[in-house]
Amino acid sequence: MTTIKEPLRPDDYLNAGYGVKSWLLTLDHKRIAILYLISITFFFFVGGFFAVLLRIELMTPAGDIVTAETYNKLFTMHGIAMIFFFLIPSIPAVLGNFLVPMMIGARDLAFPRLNLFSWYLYNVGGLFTLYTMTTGGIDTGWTFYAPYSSSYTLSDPVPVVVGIFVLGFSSILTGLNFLVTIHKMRAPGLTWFRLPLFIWASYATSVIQVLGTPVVAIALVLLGFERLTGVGIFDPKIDGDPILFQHLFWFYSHPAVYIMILPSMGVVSEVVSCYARKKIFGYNAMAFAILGIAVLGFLVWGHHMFISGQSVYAGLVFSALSFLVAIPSAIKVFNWTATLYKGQIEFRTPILYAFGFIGLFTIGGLTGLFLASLATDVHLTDTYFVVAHFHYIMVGGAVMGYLAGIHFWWPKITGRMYNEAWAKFSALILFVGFNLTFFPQFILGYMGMPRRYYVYPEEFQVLNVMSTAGASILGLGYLIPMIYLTWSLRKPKTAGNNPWKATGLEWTTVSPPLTHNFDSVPTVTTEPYLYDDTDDASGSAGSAGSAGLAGLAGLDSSARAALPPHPKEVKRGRS
Amino acid sequence: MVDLNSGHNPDHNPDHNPELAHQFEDMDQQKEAAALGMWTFLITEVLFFGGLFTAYIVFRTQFSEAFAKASHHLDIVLGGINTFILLGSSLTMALAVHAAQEGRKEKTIRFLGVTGILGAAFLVIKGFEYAHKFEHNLFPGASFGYDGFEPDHAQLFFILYFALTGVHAAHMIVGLLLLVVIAWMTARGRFSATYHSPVENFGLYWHFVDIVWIFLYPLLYLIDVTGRTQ
Amino acid sequence: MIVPTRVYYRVSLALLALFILTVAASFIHFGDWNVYIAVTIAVVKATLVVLYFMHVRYQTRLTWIFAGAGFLWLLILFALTMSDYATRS
Amino acid sequence: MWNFPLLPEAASTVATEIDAIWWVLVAVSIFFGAIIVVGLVYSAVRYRRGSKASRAGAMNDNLLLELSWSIIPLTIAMAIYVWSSKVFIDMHVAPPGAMEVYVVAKQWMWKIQHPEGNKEINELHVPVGKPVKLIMTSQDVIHSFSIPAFRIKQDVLPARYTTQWFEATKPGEYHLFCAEYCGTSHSGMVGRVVVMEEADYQNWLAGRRGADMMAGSGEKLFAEFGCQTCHRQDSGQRGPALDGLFGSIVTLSGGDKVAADADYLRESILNPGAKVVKGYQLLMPTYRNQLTPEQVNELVEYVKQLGGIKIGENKR
Repeated sequence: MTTIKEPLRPDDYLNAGYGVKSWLLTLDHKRIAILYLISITFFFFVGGFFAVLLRIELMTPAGDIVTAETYNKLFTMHGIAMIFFFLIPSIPAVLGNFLVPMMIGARDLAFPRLNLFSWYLYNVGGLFTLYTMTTGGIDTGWTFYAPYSSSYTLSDPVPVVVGIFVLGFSSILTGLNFLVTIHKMRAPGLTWFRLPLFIWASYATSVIQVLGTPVVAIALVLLGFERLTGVGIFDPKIDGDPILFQHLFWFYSHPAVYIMILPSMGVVSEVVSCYARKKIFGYNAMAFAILGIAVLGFLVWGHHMFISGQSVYAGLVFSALSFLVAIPSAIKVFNWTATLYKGQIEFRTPILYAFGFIGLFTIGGLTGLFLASLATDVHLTDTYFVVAHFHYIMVGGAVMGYLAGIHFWWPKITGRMYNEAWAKFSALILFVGFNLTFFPQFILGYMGMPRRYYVYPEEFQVLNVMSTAGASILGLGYLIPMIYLTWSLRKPKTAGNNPWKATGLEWTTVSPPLTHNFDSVPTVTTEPYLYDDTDDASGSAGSAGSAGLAGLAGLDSSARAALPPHPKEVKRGRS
Repeated sequence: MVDLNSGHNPDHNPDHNPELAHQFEDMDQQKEAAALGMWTFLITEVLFFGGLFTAYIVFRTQFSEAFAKASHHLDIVLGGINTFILLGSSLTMALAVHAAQEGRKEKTIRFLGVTGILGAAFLVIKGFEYAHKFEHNLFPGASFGYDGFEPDHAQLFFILYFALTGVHAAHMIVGLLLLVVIAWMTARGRFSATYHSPVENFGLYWHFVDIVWIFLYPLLYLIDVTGRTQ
Repeated sequence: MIVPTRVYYRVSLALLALFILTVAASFIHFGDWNVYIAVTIAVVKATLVVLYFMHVRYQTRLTWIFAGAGFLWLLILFALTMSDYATRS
Repeated sequence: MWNFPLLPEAASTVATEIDAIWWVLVAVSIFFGAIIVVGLVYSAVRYRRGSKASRAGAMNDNLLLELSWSIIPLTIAMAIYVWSSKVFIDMHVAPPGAMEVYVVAKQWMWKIQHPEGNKEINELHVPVGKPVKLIMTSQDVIHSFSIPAFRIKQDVLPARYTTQWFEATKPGEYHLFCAEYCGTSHSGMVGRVVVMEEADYQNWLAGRRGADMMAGSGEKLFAEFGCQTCHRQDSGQRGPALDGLFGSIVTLSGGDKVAADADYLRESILNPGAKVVKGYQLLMPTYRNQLTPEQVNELVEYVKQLGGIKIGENKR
């Protein structure tokens, strides 16, 4: 690749201090993002370890390597580690923390101390959960359904409930910080419809975190007290209602899926537009689709409860609303495809992950229709079909998007470039391994294999062996990026300020960025994704690089400065 | 897209206000951000209590008669006094914020003090009510002994009573601790007519806790006053 | 802006009056209507506190939207949950 | 291991209806999935960096396109919604005259009671071609009664009764699963459903009949718990008489009228205060903790019989 030589800046944020204290007491959003990166990676491999054991156990129909009780604990801890401690904080707390202030031209988030505090809360919550994991675990399922979790389980869910309650505050504080920052701290001229879609996605995610998390928090408090006192409102013995727990739980936990997927959608929009060198197709529709998904996401939780004993009427309402989510999702997928059409597509690692995201999210979304539809849901719910569906969304979608983002912004975050060949190889491995793991599970589900089964009828074995084979490829695929990304840190910081020649304010500053992000506050005068090099670069990829950084990134101040600024552009965004 | 020549560098700004955090451009921006942050936090509080109120609606509509009869065991006089106290404390809190906006330190501390005393009085009365419930075995759990109408459903009422008022009281306690901190900061001269966001935002919190009680009193105590047999 | 203290005193008087009204109403038997009356009065009281003590009356549209969003989502939680309970056979 | 089917058996009337929706959804998914994949691959190959393909007329916006890929999926989704909901509602309304079978779930077994008195554990015998209604409750946590070959599944709740129905179309043996996670031996809470020809079923009923029909056991319980002290024609005003009650319309103390169906009978035993008959005081204590779910079922069958209903018949 062509590397543009910029002078290295000794005062980047990684050089702001070297001791442990300079990290643990940092108020810099970029350093906090790194702290989160370390924490969530740890929990990703904890959750992955449990997944490996689950898949090995499921290779044969009988119980082999663990007992039924241990198996139940493994899938519970796998779910808790992956959902609460990896997926929900993954993109918001790592990429969002790093990028939201930079993308809007701010020096930091609005509340840096709260930001650091939220990382500590995350770890306190994590310690409670690790304590339980290392002292026997719990077997309630990550959904904690009453009355099993409140009265019957022999394990003790209280420490985990406390851990997730504390973690919830961490999530709320991150969301609160982003909301205020995006509302109040945008650079002069950066109006709402000039925002990168990643910011829209972070904003919508924050809305969900702020509005949803408190409800699951109070549900878990009530559950914990019910466990401790032996009586509570979910207890059927006194005509309490276990279904009420499901309502309160899913009021958050369904929108939580959108906490995972929306930021990935934001990442994919950035990546697709950059490597297609084309403005995102239908920017306004994309922005409204993000908000639409966030709002509709709150109205559909009952589709987890079609056979729970919820009324038929409520089922009809929730089913109709669930189908509506398909519309903004369809808009997003079609618009990404349309963005690629007649672009100048360069196959770098991030867009390979983005392709993976689009394909797998499409499958995940379409299989969602089967579960939104009432009659088919009766057959498919609580089977492996559901397991496959949400792994397509959360792993095929959210994790692919997360990895796309990590690879896209890695040179910005670290100043280093990773090994492109290894990165492409691992993207391919992950795609193949993922599909081999989870596609057979759709068939298993339609065949009727219930989820959370330790032993199963033997006609399901062939598909389970395929799934386990895929999982071993997938597991390997996740180790490769760990190695080459870590390895890249040994190299000098020569990635350049804008190796992808991308638009966006974060690319206008040095790599790695300065502690205060920008030497001076940028002013924005145009809409995002102005990749206007499409004509002259159509000849050869090589000449695109030499077309000049300034023009590509919209830094050509002589051309842009001629435009008179809009009155709104003079002051920072305050709406 | 970007004009690197405009804007200014705050690190080299000679008239930099020491109260202005580095990430903000000016005091207005900082103040607006703090207020918006507080409102966002209050939204989460609304939904936190919202989960409990949902449970309340679900069970009250199912077991209305049991709830009505169980509510006879709450003391409407003590609850009423507490409502009065909290309304009063909201007034003094508003006056404390007013004094802070005018930059009047002593007056701010005085009104904060009255607010704190009223808040503490609320908690003391609440404590007497709780003690009474414990004495009469109305606390849910193994020792719950209720010989009235539909004891199971009455127990649901008391679970919700303790959950709602307990979470509310916890917010009062946090409020009192914050009040001490705010008063101490005021006394140390940290606030002025131009910078007093913490006082204003603490006021928002206090009023919110008051609003919760505005709903709790009629929904828990005044369910069935006419059905009480005095 | 600074709200004159007389506004606070007037709002307090209104709140006090509504408090007395809600207690008085509870002593009269309206059957099912008692609860609706009580909740309506409470909503009016809460609105007064939000508008005047919490200064929303004098704030930008953004504050209105934020304050409104919290209560809108509360209604979503109530309404969709009750869509189940109210229609169980 | 080489028993390797890829499609589940379809052995109930509703199974074919659900499979029809399933295949339409599969077709819709393949159609839209193919559009996306073809679009992605085509663009990625043809418009790769450096290709000579013309980029003339590249678009950043097209309202008509965007509307069409919003409205077309919406229309399809709504059509499927209406169709699927109709089937779902049918799945919730048992045909009149459906044969009733009681299911009591506990960790980790299924207990089945036939009104004729036959009891089974982890097995359910039913005749082919006859609608069967399951009346289900749990003694502990939430379970879910699932028969994949019939495409039916319904959570089974403690302290509540849920129902589902099916009509088997093929004699044979089918899996019965617990589908809602219920603790350590969740995956062991499985059994089989045996669908038999009507004559075989009658033989099975006769051959395995227990000592009493459910109504008979209920009659003994009725005496054992002293129900007759209040619920007899000659017991004065203490409790309403039960002869001919089932299927009639009852006026409650509040003036409301309700049908005295099985749900009403169960509720009156477990929660007597919920619906008090007009003209009576609430004197009856709850029998929630005195009776097992099986005993409640037997009492209900007995009271139904007092109403002149034939065994296993559901007059609604």
